[in-house]
Amino acid sequence: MFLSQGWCGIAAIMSSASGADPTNIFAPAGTPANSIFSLSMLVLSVTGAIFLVVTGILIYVIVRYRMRRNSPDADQEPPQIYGSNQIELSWTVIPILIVVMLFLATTRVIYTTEHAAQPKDALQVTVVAHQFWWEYRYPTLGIVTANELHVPISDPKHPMPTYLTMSSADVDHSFWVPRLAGKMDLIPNQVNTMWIDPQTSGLYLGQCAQYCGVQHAKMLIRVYADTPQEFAAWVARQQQPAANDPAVAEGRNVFMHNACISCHTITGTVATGRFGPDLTHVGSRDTIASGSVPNNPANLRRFIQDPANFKPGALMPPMHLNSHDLDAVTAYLTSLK
Amino acid sequence: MSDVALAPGSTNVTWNPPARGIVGMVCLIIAEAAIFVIFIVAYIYYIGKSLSGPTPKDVLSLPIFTSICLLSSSLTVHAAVSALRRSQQHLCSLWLATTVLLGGIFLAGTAHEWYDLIYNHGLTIRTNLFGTTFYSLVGLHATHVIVGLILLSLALWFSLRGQMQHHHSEKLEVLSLYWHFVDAVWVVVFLVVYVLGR
Amino acid sequence: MATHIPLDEMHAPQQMGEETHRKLWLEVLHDWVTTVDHKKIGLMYIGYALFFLVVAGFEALLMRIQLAVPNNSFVSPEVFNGLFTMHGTTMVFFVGMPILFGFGNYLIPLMIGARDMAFPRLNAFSFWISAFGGFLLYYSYIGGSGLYGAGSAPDVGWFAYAPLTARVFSPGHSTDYWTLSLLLTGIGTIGTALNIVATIISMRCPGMTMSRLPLLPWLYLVTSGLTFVAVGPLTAAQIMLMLDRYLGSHFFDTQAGGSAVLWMHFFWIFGHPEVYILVLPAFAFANEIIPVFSRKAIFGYPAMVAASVGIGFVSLSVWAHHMFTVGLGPAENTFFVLATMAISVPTGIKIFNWLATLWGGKIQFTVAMMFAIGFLFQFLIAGLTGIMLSVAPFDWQLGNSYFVVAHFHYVLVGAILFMLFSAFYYWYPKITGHMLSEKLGKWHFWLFVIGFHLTFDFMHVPGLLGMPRRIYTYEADRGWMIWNMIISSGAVVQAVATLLFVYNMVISYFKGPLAGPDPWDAWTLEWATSSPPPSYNFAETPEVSSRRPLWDLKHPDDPDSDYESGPGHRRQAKEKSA
Amino acid sequence: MNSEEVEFQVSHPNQEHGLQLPSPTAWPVVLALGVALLLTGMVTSVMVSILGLVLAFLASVGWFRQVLPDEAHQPVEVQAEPVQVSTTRRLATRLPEGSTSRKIIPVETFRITTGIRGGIAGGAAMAVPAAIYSWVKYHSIWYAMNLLAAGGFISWIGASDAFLSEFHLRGLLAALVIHGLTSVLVGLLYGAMLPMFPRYPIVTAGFMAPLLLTGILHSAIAVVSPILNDRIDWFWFIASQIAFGLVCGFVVNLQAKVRTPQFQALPFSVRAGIHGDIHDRLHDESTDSDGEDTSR
Repeated sequence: MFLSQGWCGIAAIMSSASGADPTNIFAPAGTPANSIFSLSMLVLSVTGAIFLVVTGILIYVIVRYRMRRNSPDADQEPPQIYGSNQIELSWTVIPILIVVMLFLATTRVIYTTEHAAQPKDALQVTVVAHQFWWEYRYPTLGIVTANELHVPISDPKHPMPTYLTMSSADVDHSFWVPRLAGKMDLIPNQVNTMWIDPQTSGLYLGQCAQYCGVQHAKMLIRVYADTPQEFAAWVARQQQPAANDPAVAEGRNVFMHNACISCHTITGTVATGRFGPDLTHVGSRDTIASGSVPNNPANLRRFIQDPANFKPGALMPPMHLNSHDLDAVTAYLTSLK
Repeated sequence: MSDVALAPGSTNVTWNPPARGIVGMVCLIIAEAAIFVIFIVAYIYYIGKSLSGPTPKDVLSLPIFTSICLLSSSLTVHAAVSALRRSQQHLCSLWLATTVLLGGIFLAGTAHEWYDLIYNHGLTIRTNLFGTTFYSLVGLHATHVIVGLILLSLALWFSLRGQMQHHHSEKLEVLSLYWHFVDAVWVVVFLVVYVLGR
Repeated sequence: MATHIPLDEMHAPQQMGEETHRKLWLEVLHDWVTTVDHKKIGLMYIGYALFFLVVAGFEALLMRIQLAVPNNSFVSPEVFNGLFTMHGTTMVFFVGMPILFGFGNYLIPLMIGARDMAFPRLNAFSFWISAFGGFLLYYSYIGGSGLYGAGSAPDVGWFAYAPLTARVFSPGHSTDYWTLSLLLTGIGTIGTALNIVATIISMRCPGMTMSRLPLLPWLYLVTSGLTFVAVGPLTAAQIMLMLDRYLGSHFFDTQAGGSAVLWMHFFWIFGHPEVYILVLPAFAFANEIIPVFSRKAIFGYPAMVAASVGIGFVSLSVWAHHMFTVGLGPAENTFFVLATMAISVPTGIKIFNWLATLWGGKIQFTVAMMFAIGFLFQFLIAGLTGIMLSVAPFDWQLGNSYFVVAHFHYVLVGAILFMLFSAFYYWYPKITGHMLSEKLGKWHFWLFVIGFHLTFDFMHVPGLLGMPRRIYTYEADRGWMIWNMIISSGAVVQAVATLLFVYNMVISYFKGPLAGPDPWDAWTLEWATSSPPPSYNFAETPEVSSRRPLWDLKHPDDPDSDYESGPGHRRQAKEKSA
Repeated sequence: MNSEEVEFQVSHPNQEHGLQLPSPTAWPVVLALGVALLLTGMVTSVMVSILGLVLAFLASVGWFRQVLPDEAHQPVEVQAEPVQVSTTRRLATRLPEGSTSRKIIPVETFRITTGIRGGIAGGAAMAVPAAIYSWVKYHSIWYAMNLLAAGGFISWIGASDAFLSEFHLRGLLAALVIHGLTSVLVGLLYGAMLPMFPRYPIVTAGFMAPLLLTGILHSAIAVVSPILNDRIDWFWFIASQIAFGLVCGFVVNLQAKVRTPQFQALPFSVRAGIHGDIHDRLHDESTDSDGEDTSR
């Protein structure tokens, strides 16, 4: 029991790391996560060594010096020792030396991560956290999207990191995609920055890591690391104005004549609200409700009917649309590819 | 045999631990100081961060006279304690009365300042960050002055009735420690609010 | 059920003394309500803390049931958020602090040979105002919309980050309950801490210089000093929050230029020393219990005192290691990394000194000692995970994850609660006059160890797999389920073990063998009076000449005083040997 | 808030009519309730606050009248039943006291300054091979120093060899701090621990310890200081480590005269001072102890 400590657990996870666990901090896929990983291995081996030594001494002591009932001097007090300057000094100085070493290593990683020089062609993304969803704005590309962040992969030979400039519209949140980087808080009235550079394409998951209210648990993050071609295609699609398919004109009408427009934006229409996610290309996203359910007409319909179906406590109120209008709006939103 | 423990009645040890009243008051002062530090840090942190007026420069004037009154009351309360130590009850009453009077003048000065700020300058606790931090910090200090004045008035009352004896001088000293603390805090508050913050 | 036990226990000593005519129930109650006796107040603190321990433990169980499987809907998100807020707040303010102050109240005057605390009435006042604070917090379940929908229980987390606590984001009174009850206990806490410091400084019996003070009072001195330095900022921050919520000021109002980070600073200036406030008394118990059951004097007394004082001071400058992800900037982060790592040095000294105390001793494996050894082992691990978290980049990954939850529960349960159990087994005979059953105690120990390790060892893992804390549910595809299942099952085992402990306390009170004044053959003054001690503690004020006065009495031919510092004593020793 | 009670307890412990203890009082609990209700009113209704205020006021007056002008006490009967303090455990040999109170072993151990002196001497000695290496390889004695300093300067991570060969004041200061601190610490450690390894101090200090340290550093250096890792020459590194160990060990060894034959015969834990059970092993040798062994 005693020995089944975290160390064994850690070893177990690390061996099964790569595929199974999408948010494993020991399966880094970007530079910041990588440098944290190698630092953490140093820390783990230092603490592991200390653990083994001290536990070894503890076990030796309690076995060797246990009271033996049948020994001839069982009723005798052991010799009284009050202390020893030399040994106490030793176990003061050794920890100090270890601390100095760890401190130097830590300082270096702090500075190389927080003070990294920014390449000129780095992609800039502004992240605004809301209760309980993420707004991503690409100021240089003129794109606004929500909950699903697309970034290009970064080849170590031609680094193409993405710099996130982060703030919050309401309360504190925290952006955490464990395989890409450590977390960074998003705080109202304060601007923080961090950077990520995924090196293989794919989907990286994460979620809000600072308690932000009722729906904190469902404030999920999806980062899509695209190849340069995929990313260019995605950018081109997102830069299009909102689709205007006559087949769904009825749903469009319902949308524009309800309270939807006071919270949501669809470019090129009267909907210019800012409280909720931008819906210009909502149909192109894989998920809705900040990543908690797949984006298909059935889910979308249930969500519009009452967001509490998927996210109890979400700030969007139930819209009280009749069944026909629901279908129409769902069709309209699905068409916004 | 003198080193055997628990020996009753072996009174060759001189044993004078510090008086508990003094120790308790010092502890209380440390705790109160921690509270004040937080309010002062908040004040300094928010200097110049208000999004709208009025600013300290517009509305604050130096309360020199009332500050002198408050600071000199530290001397008078000290005089009261030493009078009681010498068993001069009447002198003690006189000094206590002076202290209460000086403290009262300070409090009246603060009240007048607040009245002026609220009604003539429209600065309330909700106006801006300056109002928020100013009223809370100065108000916290004024609350301590009020508590001190109540206790000093009680002491004065007992003193006038002749119930304050020589053996109460330690209690009065404990009270005077509190009053000295309130004065010392004012020095800091004065520097932060009226000098640094203006 | 379990909650009545402490009360029974508390009434008991009174009935013992009054064998001739049994007092009416109301009279007994009157005695307890009006008492200024440090022992009764200490027991009330302990009883009250045990009551809330059961309550908050129950809340933890509910949370673990909810988290056992992904996408569970056992409780609603609102209720879950209330549960973790109340669990944290209760455990820190209404279990941890009171139970430690309870032991302090009971033991310190006995250990320093005093009749009572320095300010007995203030002592009673401090207890009652803390107690009312706890009741006010739980009244929130009835206030607001009533029990249905969980009333208006606070749901902002125990560190209540601004601006989630602002009126805009937290309408109603839920946050007010939190603030007001913390203000009330804050007053009580400062009062008791002040009382303990004044008692230790001013009420020591003759001969007990600071260098002869037993380590328990010494550590309580540090912890109490830390208390009023740390609780002051908390009180100040609460006042500001009240001003914001009631008078519309803008301390933490980000819309008006206020700062959310300022609250974090203020809270953690309190919050981190608070951890040491809670853990130092656990060290204090270890410092008394480990030597007695090793049959040796504590190893390196001066180093232990220095390390404790050092921890006290350094702990005041480490608070922002809770804020590595806030964006303080590299220089600030570096400073707090260094300060935090520095604290591991005195902590290491303590662990090594305890090991050296065991070394060469004759270790008796009483239940108290088993819990103390469990404490040593678990505190070591808690310290090592603490070092991992102090490495800021590692913390960017681990912070606010379940790894952190596992780490601080390792401190709070693995170290502090284990040492508290140890203290119960050690001092229960003194308090009641009866021994606790060792057999039941061993069952309790092993069950609790198994439950503890099931829960908190495996709780590190989901943190490493990216599971943030304070989420009411989680996605099925993250690979967290198996770990959460194990964690939840361990929680049940712990609950069973705790019930066994409560049962042991009840049954032993009635059936346990009589303890006598000194069942452990111990060395500090509390064992020099009868069990339970009379209201006046000592008929005659004792006088001491070493750190272990009872050792000197038991071995007059070889007293400790010959071996402790002080020129006078050394001279005496030389004369004696000459 | 007076000291009467304290003086009373100390100077008159034995009273005919028992002892005086503070009398029970309800005012603290009433005051606490009053204050609690006062605040509770903020979340319930104003009437609760008013009730709380009244209670608090009454209780303050009541409390005040109890302690002023003099505190209320009540006598308590003393049950004269003296508590026996005794033990059945016998005494073991205690190690005799040395010249200072915490000295256990009857030998001279080091003084703290010894270790510091050794550390400084060793640190100076260590700089010599480092400078030679720099001169041989880069024709500049500053190279090794700057390399060490780069561990503390993040901006130097990509620095070139030419840059590292120049003299930089910042580099000198950083290297001095890092090198000085670690040298003194390791020196202290030598001072404390060499007496525990009395048999071959020079071998231990001069070769074993440096090799051990190099091994640890070798595995950790990539994370601690990548720039050092890229350029380090392990042969010269070990050379300078051994220079440190030999000089520091020598200096410490000069001053700590602990290697009496009797001391060398002691087991490690006794030499370290954490164990006192020398009786089993040394009972034939007269150790001049003042506590007699009662077990035989």
